[in-house]
Amino acid sequence: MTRQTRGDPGKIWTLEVSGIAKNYGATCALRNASLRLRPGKVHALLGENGAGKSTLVKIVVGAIQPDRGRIALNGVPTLFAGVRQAIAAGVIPIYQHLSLFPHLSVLENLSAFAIAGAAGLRARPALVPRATARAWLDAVGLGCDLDLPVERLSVGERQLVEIARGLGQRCTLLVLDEPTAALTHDETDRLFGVVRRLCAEGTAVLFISHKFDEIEALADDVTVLRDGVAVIDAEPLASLSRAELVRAMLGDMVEPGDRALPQPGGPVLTATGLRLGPADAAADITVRAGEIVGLAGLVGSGALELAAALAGARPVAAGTLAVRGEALPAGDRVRAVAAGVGYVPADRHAEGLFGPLAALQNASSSTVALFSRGGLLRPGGEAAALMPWLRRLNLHPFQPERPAAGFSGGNQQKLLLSRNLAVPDLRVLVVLEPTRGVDIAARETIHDALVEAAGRGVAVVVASSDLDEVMALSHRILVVRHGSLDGELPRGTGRAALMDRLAGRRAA
Amino acid sequence: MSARLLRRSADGLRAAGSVLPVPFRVAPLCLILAVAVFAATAPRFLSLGNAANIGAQVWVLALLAIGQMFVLATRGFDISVGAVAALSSVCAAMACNGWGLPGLAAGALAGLLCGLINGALVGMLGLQPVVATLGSLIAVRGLSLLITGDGQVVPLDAASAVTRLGFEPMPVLPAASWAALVLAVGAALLVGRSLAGRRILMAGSNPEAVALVGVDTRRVQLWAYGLCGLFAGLAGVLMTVRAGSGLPTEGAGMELQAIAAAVIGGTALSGGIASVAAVVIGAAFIQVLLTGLNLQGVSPFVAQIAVGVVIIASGLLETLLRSLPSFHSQSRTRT
Amino acid sequence: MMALTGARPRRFSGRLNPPAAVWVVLLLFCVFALAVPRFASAGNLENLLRVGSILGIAACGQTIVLILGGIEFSFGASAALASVVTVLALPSAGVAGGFAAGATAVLLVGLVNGTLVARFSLPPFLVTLGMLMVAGGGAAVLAGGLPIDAPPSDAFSWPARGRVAGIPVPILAAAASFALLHLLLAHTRAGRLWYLVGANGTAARLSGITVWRSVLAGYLLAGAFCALAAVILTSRVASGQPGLAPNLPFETIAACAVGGIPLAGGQGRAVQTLCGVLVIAMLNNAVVLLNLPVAYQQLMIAAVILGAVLLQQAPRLLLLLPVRPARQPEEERS
Amino acid sequence: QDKAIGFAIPNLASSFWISAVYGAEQEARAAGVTLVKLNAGGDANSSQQIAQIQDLAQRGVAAIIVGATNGDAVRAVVEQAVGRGIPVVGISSPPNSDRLSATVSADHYDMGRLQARCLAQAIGGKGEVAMMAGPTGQAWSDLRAKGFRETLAKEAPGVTVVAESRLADNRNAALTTAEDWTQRFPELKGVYAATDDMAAGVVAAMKAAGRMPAVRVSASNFSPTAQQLLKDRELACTSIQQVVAQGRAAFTQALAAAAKKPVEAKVVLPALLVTSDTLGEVDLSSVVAPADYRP
Ligand SMILES: Nc1ncnc2c1ncn2[C@@H]1O[C@H](COP(=O)(O)OP(=O)(O)OP(=O)(O)O)[C@@H](O)[C@H]1O
Ligand SMILES: Nc1ncnc2c1ncn2[C@@H]1O[C@H](COP(=O)(O)OP(=O)(O)OP(=O)(O)O)[C@@H](O)[C@H]1O
Ligand SMILES: [Mg+2]
Ligand SMILES: [Mg+2]
Repeated sequence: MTRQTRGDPGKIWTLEVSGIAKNYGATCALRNASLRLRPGKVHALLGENGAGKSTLVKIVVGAIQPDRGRIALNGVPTLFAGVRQAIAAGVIPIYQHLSLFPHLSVLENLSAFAIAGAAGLRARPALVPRATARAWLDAVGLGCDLDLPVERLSVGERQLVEIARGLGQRCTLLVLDEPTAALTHDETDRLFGVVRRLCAEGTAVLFISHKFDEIEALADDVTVLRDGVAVIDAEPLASLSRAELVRAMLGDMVEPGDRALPQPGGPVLTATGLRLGPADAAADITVRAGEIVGLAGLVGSGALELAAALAGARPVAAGTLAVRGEALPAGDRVRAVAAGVGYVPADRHAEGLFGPLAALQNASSSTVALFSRGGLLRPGGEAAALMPWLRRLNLHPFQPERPAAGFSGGNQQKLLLSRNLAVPDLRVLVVLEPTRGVDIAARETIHDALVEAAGRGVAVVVASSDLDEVMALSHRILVVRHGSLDGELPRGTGRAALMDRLAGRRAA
Repeated sequence: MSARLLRRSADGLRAAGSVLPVPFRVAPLCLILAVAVFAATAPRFLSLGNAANIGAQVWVLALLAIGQMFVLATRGFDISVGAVAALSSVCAAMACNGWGLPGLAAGALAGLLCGLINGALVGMLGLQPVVATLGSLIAVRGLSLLITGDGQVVPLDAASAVTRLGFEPMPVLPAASWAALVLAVGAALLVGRSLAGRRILMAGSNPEAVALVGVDTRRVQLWAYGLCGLFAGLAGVLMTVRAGSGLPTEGAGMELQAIAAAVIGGTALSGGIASVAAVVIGAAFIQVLLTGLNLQGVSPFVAQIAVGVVIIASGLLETLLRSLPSFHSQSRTRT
Repeated sequence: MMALTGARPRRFSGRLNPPAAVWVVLLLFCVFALAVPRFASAGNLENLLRVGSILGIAACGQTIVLILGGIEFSFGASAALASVVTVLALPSAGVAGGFAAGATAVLLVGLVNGTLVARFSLPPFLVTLGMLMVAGGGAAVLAGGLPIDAPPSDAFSWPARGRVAGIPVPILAAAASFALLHLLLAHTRAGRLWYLVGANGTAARLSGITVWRSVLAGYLLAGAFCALAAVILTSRVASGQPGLAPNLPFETIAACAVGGIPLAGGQGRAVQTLCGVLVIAMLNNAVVLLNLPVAYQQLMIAAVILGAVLLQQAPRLLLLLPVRPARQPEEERS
Repeated sequence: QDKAIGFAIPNLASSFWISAVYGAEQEARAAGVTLVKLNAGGDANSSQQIAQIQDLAQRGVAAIIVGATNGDAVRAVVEQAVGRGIPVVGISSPPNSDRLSATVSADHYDMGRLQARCLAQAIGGKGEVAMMAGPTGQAWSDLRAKGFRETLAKEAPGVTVVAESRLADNRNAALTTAEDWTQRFPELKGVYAATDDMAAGVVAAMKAAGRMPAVRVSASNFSPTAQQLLKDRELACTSIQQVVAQGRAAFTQALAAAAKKPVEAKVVLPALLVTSDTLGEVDLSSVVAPADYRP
């Protein structure tokens, strides 16, 4: 095998994985995956949505068992029977989907590995000392109350808790599965600082991300998975161009095009005196037909909440919404949908997906009325209405009857988008984190779809923690700080200027 | 006098409210209300004797509810507890006849065994809790009949010695009630202060994540159901102690009362939160309500309606408490 | 591959697959037919179906509630309430009026359940448990705790004893109920909304679905199915019975579970419920025909229910057997 | 003046106990004494009854009448009450204690015996019968069934018991089981029913299967249901107790014991057999509470 001949035979890899296969029933998640990590180096694992990255990660940390294949840790053949053994061996996972316990406190969540790992019938729960916990949170820059239940934290803060928990462990191998998906730039930078420090101490890091900037900033080596097979196997990152990587991932080049945005028309969505909480300042927002307005803010700034309020998905303390001059009660999604306001929530799993239901049924949930007459579903009507959208968005695998829970994250996101795009008289589309955890091909597809919607005359609001995305898509960017608007930036504003404004620094 | 009492209890409640999580405020509130109403209408209700009486009676239901709480906290539930208590009561009685007083422990053991079987069905074989425990409910009832010659009670040879534990006030409460109290404290420590308890709460709070951080979900469920069975078994032992005999057909409908007590006691049906104290108070509330209404000469059928209404009202009360402004003041945190 | 638009899509493969419970039904039927005396006689099968019909109709209601992510414990009590109300209303309202009054009582219970769950977001578990006591207590209060007999009449006994074209009315009613349930679930908007709401209530709300209306409708319809079952039951016992069918909720839940419907919400098909009902009905009949002592009857019922559910999971359980490190293919080293 | 007497009842959803309470309440009203009635809510609720007897003792009633859910189970708590100086009178299913002031008993065994004689005669002394024997583990149903079985064995050896069902006292369940019997036992000649409500279920099943005059049904108790069935000649007979009279007697004894007056330690009121022909001769006032009585 060619794979064996490459690499240095005398060398001890921190992690050496070969020939891994994993099937879920008829779905083949991994066919023949391999991975070789050097100590003290960051190894990027790339692949499009559904390529099998998360599955491979879960196998490495013992959360699931492979059908076949070998894993060696520091040269010793190892197959963890459970995460507990992996943690004990210093293999620390930070998961893509939050694995926190909402009812339990931050401290208890930080102690989850310790609680899981403590042996025997110990009377005391193995809580991490408070000072240690504080230090872990400080490392990621989170300053929240240790006794607060995690359900009271925002998504970004939860992500930080999850990261802090992983970074706090004693580790020989750190596995980061899309840790930055919900993080801002500052937070990402801070995370990278910690990761580099760990590397300097000899820890090997497996890093999954769909963001090339981050990969180039952090990684030393790279493996690319395609359809469960390693098509680039532990090559130095420096030896590969971005184009080569993308081709390896997708089989084809994707042009991250500079899109021409449509010309905005008259006002469609107007929000007056919108206050999220009684203490927040009022915000007035107008979005015009064909206009894409970006909402940008740091984690906890309230950008996502404000966007949700614009879609009627969140109750507000004060303020009114109107679509084309027609008043809309705030916080009433039913009326909002009837008025043509689409919404893609940030938390795909909790607020978007109908897990056990078919992809097609997920896509059609906002338009059931369209293909039913007299309360009866028109046979074939649903498929006729939605199938073109699923095709247009390139659902993969194209199996509309498969339960939504079985699709990869990017494709789940496409389902949520198609749900809204299919609304025939869509006037407003509010999208939160449009491409969180989505690969670059899907990201381009989703961006195209948003611009196209604007081209149809839809007023689009995009709230994202991914600044590149906001900058690429928006006619103008509204800066959100402390739950309300703090100025507006035109298209073409540089990233540095944007960052400054988000952090509250105004140009002199 | 009752007005002052009300005012004072309201003050106490406000103080307690600031420390107790919302769901755990419902049971105390209900209990105080019920006691106030009965005290106002029945002169002898507020006596030390009556309090001791209730303190002695509440424990069968309370132990069942505590057991139920462990399972509810993992997002399961167990409808076999009444049947398991009956079987345990019989086992305790038979073993006690054979080996004397220590034989009573056999009841707890039998309960634990039934619970572990439930846990294995749910945790290892992946059955839905209702189905698994419905199956064991029927099977356990059958087993009770089988070992008792079609449901004959098993009188204790040493009945008078044993029942003394159940009735004679040691100080204030009989020995059996003190024992139950100790068990409840043990359960509280288990939930609040132990590894096992923390893992149970984790499993209920986020079932998908718990395996990902290295907790063996199947084992957690095994233990949660095992504990539920153990406490049902202990309730059965208590029944035996108070009845001086093993009661094979006892406890139909107890499972629903136990679940009601656990829920009134703030155990979230969606898992993840539990408090033994609140559950015991919930059980006391149901017991006070039933006894109080009965003693007032209210038709038992009307009393049944009242309990139903109160169960629903306790749910509404929780919703109400949740919507109070104090709860929401911190709900959005910002960095 | 499908054409881009218009063309009829492939039928959902999942819809056409018979549920695993079908095999359980067939297996159980064969075993009983061979092992239980007179089980397979036409008279007995008719008997079995007639009794099972009542369970089946109520189970249709339970199915809707389960799909909505809820659970119904109050069925037995509201059936009891219906029977008492029917018999009390009989002298003044006549047979039809009496049944209407009884059915109304069940619908009322459904309405209260639905309102509390839908509008006040109370856990269904808690609400229906409470209503179990309220309706059961109500029935006992109205009847004074005792059965009250209805004056015998052909009209009154028609729902339970009548025949149309030679087929017993309860069986026809059950067939109609299952057909209606299938229609509702697979082909109506209301049914689709139940699935969506049951699978993820928040997502449903954000999709613009009036969740409370869907939930309320679901509980009301469940009440309607229960009302039909209650009418047949009342006619069958020809009296108002405050303790009419205490096990009805558990039997309906067991039937759904045996049919393979998960209680988590968002899933379930009419045919699954049908299979579960058939299993329970055959089982209840067989234990009587076998003439076993009650202890063994109960052990057998428990074994069959658990066995039926486990049997359907057998493939999954086999797949989940842990892969031992020892089984790693060593030849890859070469 | 403020004297109260407690009555611990196992199950108020039963015509038997309603009639007993009726009798006791009649006497109580006449004596100007409060009757505190506590209902355990079913024969399988001994724990509840134990708590209720404790409550009565705690409340300081002058005497307690106990119809036990189970005689052994309530023994300890009853003796506890007696120890506190509260006299206890047992009724129908008395606590299994020798410290009772008095017992007023119905003879359940005798009820079963009367049914056996009547049913054997009705089916001509031979053939198959089935027993709808009521719940297991309850004194009343166990004793009635025992009386029936033993009497048959002794006095009618030609009659064989082919099935015995131990369901709860529930008409619908009895109906279903009896329907299954019509399939299973084509030669069935008679059915013993432990209560009149179950008998009504059996009669309905036999009628629907067209087996009615061929299969004879016997019952116990004397609710309006049973009276109607007898009137329609659908029941061979029913064995009854003078329940109201028992209630009265129990109250009288309790009152006497409370006043430390002499009591009649053992009151036995014999069971009676009623057939369609003797229906008119029964003195209803000592047997059953009026239909509109609500406890
Ligand atoms: N538990 C499961 N059951 C069924 N299919 C699964 C399961 N887990 C993963 N899959 C499937 O396996 C494939 C690989 O998924 P995986 O999550 O590993 O992809 P990924 O590379 O992490 O994608 P993403 O970039 O979206 O995170 C996908 O097609 C997915 O649908
Ligand atoms: N038991 C399961 N059955 C079916 N599908 C599952 C199951 N478990 C997970 N999945 C789905 O398979 C996919 C792969 O799971 P995984 O946890 O690796 O997430 P992912 O693909 O990396 O998701 P994402 O990219 O959202 O952010 C997910 O979409 C997940 O919802
Ligand atoms: Mg992934
Ligand atoms: Mg994925």
